[in-house]
Amino acid sequence: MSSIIGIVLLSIGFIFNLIGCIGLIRFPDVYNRLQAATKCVTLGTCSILLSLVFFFGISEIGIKAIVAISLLFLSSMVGAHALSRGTYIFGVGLGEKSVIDDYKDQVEKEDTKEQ
Amino acid sequence: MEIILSGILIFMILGAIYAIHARDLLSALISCGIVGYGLVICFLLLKAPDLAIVQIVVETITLIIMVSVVLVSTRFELDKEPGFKHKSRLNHQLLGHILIAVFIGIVLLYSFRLAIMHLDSFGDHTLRMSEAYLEGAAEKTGSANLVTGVLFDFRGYDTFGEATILFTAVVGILTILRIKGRK
Amino acid sequence: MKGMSIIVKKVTQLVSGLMFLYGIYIITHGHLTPGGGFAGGAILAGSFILLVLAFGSDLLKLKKREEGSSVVESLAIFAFLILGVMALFIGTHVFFKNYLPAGTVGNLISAGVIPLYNIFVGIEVGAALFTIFLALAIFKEEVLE
Amino acid sequence: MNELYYIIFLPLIAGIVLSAFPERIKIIKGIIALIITGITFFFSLKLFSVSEKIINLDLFSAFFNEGTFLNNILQEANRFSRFNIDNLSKFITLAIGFFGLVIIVYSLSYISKTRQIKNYYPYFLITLGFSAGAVLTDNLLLFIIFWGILGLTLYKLIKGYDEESSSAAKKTLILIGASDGIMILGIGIIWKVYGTFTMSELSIPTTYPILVVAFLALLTGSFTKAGAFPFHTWIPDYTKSAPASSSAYLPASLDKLLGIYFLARICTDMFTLNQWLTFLMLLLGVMTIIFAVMMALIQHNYKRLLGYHAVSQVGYMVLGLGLGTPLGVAGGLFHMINHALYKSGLFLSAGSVEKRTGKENLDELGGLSKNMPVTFISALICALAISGVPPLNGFASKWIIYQGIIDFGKEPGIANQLWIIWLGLAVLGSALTLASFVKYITGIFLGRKRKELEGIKEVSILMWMPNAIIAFLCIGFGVLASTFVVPKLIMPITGEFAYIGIWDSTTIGILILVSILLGILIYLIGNIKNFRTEDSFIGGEIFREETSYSVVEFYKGIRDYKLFSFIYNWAEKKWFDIYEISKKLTLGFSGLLSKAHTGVLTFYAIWILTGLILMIIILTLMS
Amino acid sequence: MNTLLHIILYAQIGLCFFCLYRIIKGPTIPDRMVGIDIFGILVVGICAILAIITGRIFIIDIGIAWIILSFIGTLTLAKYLSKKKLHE
Amino acid sequence: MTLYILCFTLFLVGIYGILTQRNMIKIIIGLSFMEFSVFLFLALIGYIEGGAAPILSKNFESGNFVDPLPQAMVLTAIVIALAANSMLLSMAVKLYRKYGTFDIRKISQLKG
Amino acid sequence: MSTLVTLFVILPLATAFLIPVIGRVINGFQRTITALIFLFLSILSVYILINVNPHIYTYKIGGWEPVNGIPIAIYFVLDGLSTFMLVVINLIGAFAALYSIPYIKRFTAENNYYALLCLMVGGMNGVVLTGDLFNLYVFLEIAVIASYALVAFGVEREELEASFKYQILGGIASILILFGIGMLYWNTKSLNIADVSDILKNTENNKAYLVFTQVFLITGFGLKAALFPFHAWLPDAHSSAPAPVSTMLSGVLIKVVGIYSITRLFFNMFEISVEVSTIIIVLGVISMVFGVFLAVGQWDIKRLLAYHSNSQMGYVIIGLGMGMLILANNGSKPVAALSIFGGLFHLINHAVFKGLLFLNAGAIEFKTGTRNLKEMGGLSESMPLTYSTSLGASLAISGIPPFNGFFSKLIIILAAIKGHFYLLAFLAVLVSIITLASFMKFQKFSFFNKANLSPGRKINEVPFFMCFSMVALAILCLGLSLLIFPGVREIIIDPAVDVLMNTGSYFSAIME
Amino acid sequence: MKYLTYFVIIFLFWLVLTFELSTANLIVGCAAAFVTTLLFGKYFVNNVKKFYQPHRYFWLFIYLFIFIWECLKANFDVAYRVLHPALPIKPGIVKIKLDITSKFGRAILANSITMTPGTITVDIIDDYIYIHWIYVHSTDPEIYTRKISGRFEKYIKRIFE
Repeated sequence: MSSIIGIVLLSIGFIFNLIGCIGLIRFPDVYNRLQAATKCVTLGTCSILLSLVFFFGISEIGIKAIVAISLLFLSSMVGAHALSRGTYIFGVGLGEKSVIDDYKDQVEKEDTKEQ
Repeated sequence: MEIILSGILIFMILGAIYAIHARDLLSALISCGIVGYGLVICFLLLKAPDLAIVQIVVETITLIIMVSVVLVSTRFELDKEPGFKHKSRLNHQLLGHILIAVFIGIVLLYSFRLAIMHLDSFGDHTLRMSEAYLEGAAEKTGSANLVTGVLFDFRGYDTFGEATILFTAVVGILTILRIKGRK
Repeated sequence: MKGMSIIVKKVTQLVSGLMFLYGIYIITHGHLTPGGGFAGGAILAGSFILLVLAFGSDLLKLKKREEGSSVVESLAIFAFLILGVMALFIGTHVFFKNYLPAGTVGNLISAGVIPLYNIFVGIEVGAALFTIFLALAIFKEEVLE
Repeated sequence: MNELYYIIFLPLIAGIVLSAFPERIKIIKGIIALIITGITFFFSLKLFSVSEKIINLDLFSAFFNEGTFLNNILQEANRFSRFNIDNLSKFITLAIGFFGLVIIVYSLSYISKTRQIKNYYPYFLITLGFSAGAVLTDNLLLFIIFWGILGLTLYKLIKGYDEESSSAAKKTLILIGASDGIMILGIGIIWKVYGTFTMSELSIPTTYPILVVAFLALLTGSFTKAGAFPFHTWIPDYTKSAPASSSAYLPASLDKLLGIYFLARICTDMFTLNQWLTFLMLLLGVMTIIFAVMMALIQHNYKRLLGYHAVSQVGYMVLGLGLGTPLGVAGGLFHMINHALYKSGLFLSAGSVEKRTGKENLDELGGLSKNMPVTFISALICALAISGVPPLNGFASKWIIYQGIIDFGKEPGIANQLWIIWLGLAVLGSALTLASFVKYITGIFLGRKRKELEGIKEVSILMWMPNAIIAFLCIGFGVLASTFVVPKLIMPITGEFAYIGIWDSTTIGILILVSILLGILIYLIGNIKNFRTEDSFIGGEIFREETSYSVVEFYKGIRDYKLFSFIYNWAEKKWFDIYEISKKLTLGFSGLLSKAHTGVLTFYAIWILTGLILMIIILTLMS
Repeated sequence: MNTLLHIILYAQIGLCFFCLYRIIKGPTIPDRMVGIDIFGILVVGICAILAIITGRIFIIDIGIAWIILSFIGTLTLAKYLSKKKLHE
Repeated sequence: MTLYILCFTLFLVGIYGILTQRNMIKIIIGLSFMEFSVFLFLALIGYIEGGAAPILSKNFESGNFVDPLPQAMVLTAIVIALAANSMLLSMAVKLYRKYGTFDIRKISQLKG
Repeated sequence: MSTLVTLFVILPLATAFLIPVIGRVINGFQRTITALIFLFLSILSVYILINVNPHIYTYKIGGWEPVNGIPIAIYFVLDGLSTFMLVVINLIGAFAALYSIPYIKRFTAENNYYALLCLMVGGMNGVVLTGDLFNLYVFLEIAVIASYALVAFGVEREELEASFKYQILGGIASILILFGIGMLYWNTKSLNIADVSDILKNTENNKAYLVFTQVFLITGFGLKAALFPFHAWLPDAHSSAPAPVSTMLSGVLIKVVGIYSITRLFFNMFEISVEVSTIIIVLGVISMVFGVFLAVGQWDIKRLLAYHSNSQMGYVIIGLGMGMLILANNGSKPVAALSIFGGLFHLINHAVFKGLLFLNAGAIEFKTGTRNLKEMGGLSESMPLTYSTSLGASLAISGIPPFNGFFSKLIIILAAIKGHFYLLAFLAVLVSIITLASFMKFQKFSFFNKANLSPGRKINEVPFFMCFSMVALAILCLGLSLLIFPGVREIIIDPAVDVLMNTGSYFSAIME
Repeated sequence: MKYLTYFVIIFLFWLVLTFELSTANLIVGCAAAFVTTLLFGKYFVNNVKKFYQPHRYFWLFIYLFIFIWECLKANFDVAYRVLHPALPIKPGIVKIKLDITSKFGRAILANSITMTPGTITVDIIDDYIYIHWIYVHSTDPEIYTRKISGRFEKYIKRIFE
């Protein structure tokens, strides 16, 4: 039983990963791609990791999988944040489709302060 | 197994070729990182978890060091000269070098193919020296991880050398990165 | 070197210690699971690098740390050598002999001196990689000035 | 054999010990060196009482206990230390001892203060010891070691604090070292074929090409040492910049003795020459005579002039030894000792002049005959001797060589058929020698005295005495040639031989006349040219310095002949200098190669990988 | 079931090519960084699947190590981006 | 066989990088590709079809393991490569500071 | 004995590890301890050389006995060749360390310098002692990585550039070597040199496989030894390094990691084959000739010397290669022995005189501040000791008796002639002549000639320790001539020659 | 206090990692935790009293469920946008005022926002949090503040303040 749940979770995880990767290809600019990355791929991988718990039960490996999930969440979130912030400061603006940009003024203010 | 490994290898080769051709150093570093990570997958599939974990670590550390280096300098491959154009990169000399490289590659590949023709094919390895390491190694060394057993017990001297190399590199780097060489 | 944003800083506060512990885990279980001195040591270095990245040089006295870590490195590798040389005086009088009892395979405390080797290599590698990073970081600072 | 210790090792060890003392006690060192040289000379005389034999010398192993490390080493060394005392080596050893003694007496005064050569006396003694060793040894390896060290001492006996002399020193050692290297090849070939290094056991027919190569290799060594064409070019440079005593000691006497000694050894003892080799040697001999003397004619610097003559005279010896007949060999050897006598005399006189005046160019000197009478007389005698004026020794030996050539012409063979050419050119060389010595004597001792040369005094007794002794010996050797010198000194070496025309007065008379006439003729050619360029003398005009002609102009006329001027121009561009040619070639090739090292890493990587694949391809094809 | 796991494993490895595409194609550097970041996460998945297939416990250790290190790597890269103005 | 050939191709890509690139960092990257290929080559040699990773645990106490020796070698070699690469990189950064460029053709004072 | 062998590795490395710690606190510790340790090791190596029988001595690290006749431990192998190389390494190392005492005071980071020097020597000792392929690679890397850092020690433009090139090319070499070792392991499944040689001999080997492996190994080690097409890093690196380091690099490193490895592998591991020995000879000849031609045109002293190292390495390689070829052709054994003896003799001679020459160049640079020959002159007045020692070394390298270089060249030439390699003999003589020419140029422009330096500069002799090293090496230059005598030769070189001559004895001695 | 807390947390993490309760493991764990505390303790959060207030854990538990739910929603949202042939996106960066004062809380909030539908925290400057939004539903600050951060803010306040 648990292994069937495991397989299902695994497949779901894989599908999310696939969607994330497609998003990585399809989206027009960096920020949107980051969205795809942080959301889909992280969740997909988490579900794959979660399937481990079902395959092996709450054993050494299952606990480690849970630890891995929590670490993965933290790291991918912080990574996404750092990347997006860095990207903006780096000078890659929002894509053509974007409608609003509140951050621009702030960054420019920071710039003038530094100089 | 062979097919998927070949797939990863092709992945690595593509990444490597891109890394060499990238105009932006950071892109090159990133693709280099990709190649290294591809190597990790290979190691994982080849049942070498020790290698995989070390390779991850090393790749990341190398990436960090490389990025630190690029951080201090420039990220553009070549200097930005006034008349800098991308097309001018392919001059005769470069073309000559490429031709030489391709020629060397062909010869080496051919001779390599000749050389490995009669050796064991992939996955067909027999043991000789390692048999002694595998058989009763756990009893001899007490280590469950046979690679660690080999590394630290049978060949502990090697590992000592390896650690010494790292020490050497650190001393060397501290030496090189001095600001003033002479008093 | 400036630090990063507050989000990164806060998460680093949480995670860096865990990372260090994970490094220790990898090192001490080197003879049971993959990894060992080298990988674990690099993770130790990684945790320090993370701190430096997140907090920048304001919080951490980089120069002092560099000296400290290089000394630690020297001592660690010297200890490694001493462990190897000890074999010349203990037991069978052979260089790099595993002179401690092997113990039961699979236990944490087993495999003779291998865990000790692992620990020293781990310290050495961690200190070494951190030193390399710091050397470049300090160099960078000096260039920027 | 106690004599050998004193002859070879006493100077050697004394030299090494002396070199440890500081430079300040130079004069004491000189005196010690004098004493040691005297002892050596005494024992080399004593060597004559020893009968011909080959001995194995026990080298100092008695000083160490049996079985110790050093004892073992010396025991091994004793295997090599085979010495051959035959008449030739006895004779040469005596000559070496004599010249050492004479020149060191001269040096005591000459070197004392003015010249800054570090460790002159130690090197002098070492040279003495090694020369004697090289002459006496019977083992080719030991020989090449001694021989090579002599090149080193030659290098050390020249001062080197200016551009010219340091170049000269460099050139000298390079040429000598090169010849040593080539000799190793020859020795190697001999060892390969015969499996021995012992000279006295060898008797090699030059029938196979490889043996000819071996002979030529050894010949190169002896030619370079003696200074025969085409390896002569170091001698003029060396003599120009070295102190006169060094020049007199090494290139003029000891190197000649050694070179010709070795030439005699290989030509007579070790090899039997085929006719082509004979031809080659004769050709080289003649070329040496003519080319060097032609160069000597146009020199301004008197030391350089003497240097060229030192080369030119070698030609006669090569000629004599190349003949291979007893007469020829005797002539060669006799000429060798004569040459050493008069040439060292000339150098000593030149040194005296230089010491007093400090000038080195002929056109800055003149009229010293009254101020320095002894020097003048001895220089004159030596100059006449070198020009082959009877009854001086130069004539006697040249005469034997001429006879040898005539005698040689009676045999069939290629070289033999051309005897008249050899003879003619040898005589011409003699004439040209006379012509150039007219210039030397006139330039220094005769002619008008310059103002700044007033007040020049004769040199000290220590300096003129050796010079006088040598001049005296020149006369003695010439007069006593047929009665004493040749039979007592030369005959034992070559064996009995008969003069084909002993003191044949008509031949002698005609030959002497011809040579003197030719000399005067050439002298006149130079002078006529000069007279034309002279401003006409108007009565009452004060004679000025500028209008006086210089001896240098004597033979300017020769230069202006089309053919000669062409050759001289080439010679001045050093196209005939084997050293310069090889230098240019080497540096050209070197420049090409270093252009390939662009400093770009990519190219280096390409080289490496190209080397790699080349190796793969070659190995794959080979297997 | 084993076959299914293998198929998923291979497909997961195949996903890496998407990241490679982004890295090669990516018009800007941050694009490439996103690519490598996602690649890292994907490989954690690969580790997990391998752990299931082989039944070896330790492979998840590698996954955790990977998470930690790719975190550090991403931060470094991001830090590089924010330094851009100082070094054009 | 294909695998080995592909592995060697990676080696050749590294050579290609060294031969054609002017940038120091690129050359270092090329070098590291060559290193990767050698590591992979060694790991491929030691693989045994159907073998398990050479680590003993509950279900794998004995049986068919892959060869641990090449793995130990690669492990050592990786560290060596890391050391060498970090030396190279620090050298490159120092050179950049001295010459102001990464272009290897401009850094050619030593020639001849 | 057993403990003494390990000391060669333990002591230098332990010193290196301690120097960064203790040297920080106690000033002067680094200098003293390095010199003392090296002196001790050189005395020890000489003691071993003289007192130990020439039989091959093995030492199993970790005490692992062979299983089923297959060696599983890493072996220390102490045979004639290793002992000989140990003497060379530690002797030159000791003098370089002594020389460094005043020389390195000009630089900052003295601790790092001495640590790296110790590491280099320790690494080389390890290379020489080991009997295991992979261990050889590891210790080789220790030595070369330390040398990379040492080349760049005075962090100026040229040093860094040279070091970078050296590192890249050395990196390629390391990779090639590792690849070669991998190929060997693939076929033989063993790493022990003796074991590998046994398997290679007893199994049918594909020719293409052997070619590929051997070429990779030759290229790799040849790069470290700077044979000709692989030499390009050498002049840069050797000329830029501080003088004692140049001494170590040129005098020892290229020999140990290059020549020694090639010799060990191709004599004792692979079966001797005609093709490979021909290739080795050709490489030696090319490097001998081209190196000297490149050297003669140089105006930078150390660069001139560096190219000469290249050329002299050619002699060594020729000597060894001829021996190999003769052995492969089943030619006369005595000639092969003579040839190998010549090669090894020249090796130690070159270590001594080239080391001395680099020390001289360093002394000149120390006082005048320039390396350009055109800018100096007349130094023999002001630096008499430097002058006389350098004259001795110059004459030794150009093969003028009675210095040691003459005898080794003589033996190589004689062996070449005896073995029918007339062209080689001729080229050897030619190269010797051009060597002489270039050293005369060195002597002329530096020590003779007119003084060319600015008159305000007062130049005097270098400090005591520098003089001491130079004089000691100069004495060795003369003293090594004694090796020509069989009584001495039997002790010092003949064991090494025996190892190379009886290619099978290595295997049998280790496996039993 | 701070160090002790940290020690306990680290030790627990060790136990989770090793999942073994032998004496040796405990001793090693203690040592490891001790070393870690020694080295990293001073970088840990200062206000450790909050760790000993159990009600915060309760809110954390509830928050976790909400978070996971939002997370799933986010994923489906993004998946929808990815797979839709027309790519229905309308990206932009918006600025939201924060009520939370605790720095740690802010960080967690930012991370939570990163995981929720189509939003990524770009930066926190002063009291404002900048958010990249994949589909800007409305440009009115009121609405989007509620939509983005409103769901988490109250829980986070309860947990961290």
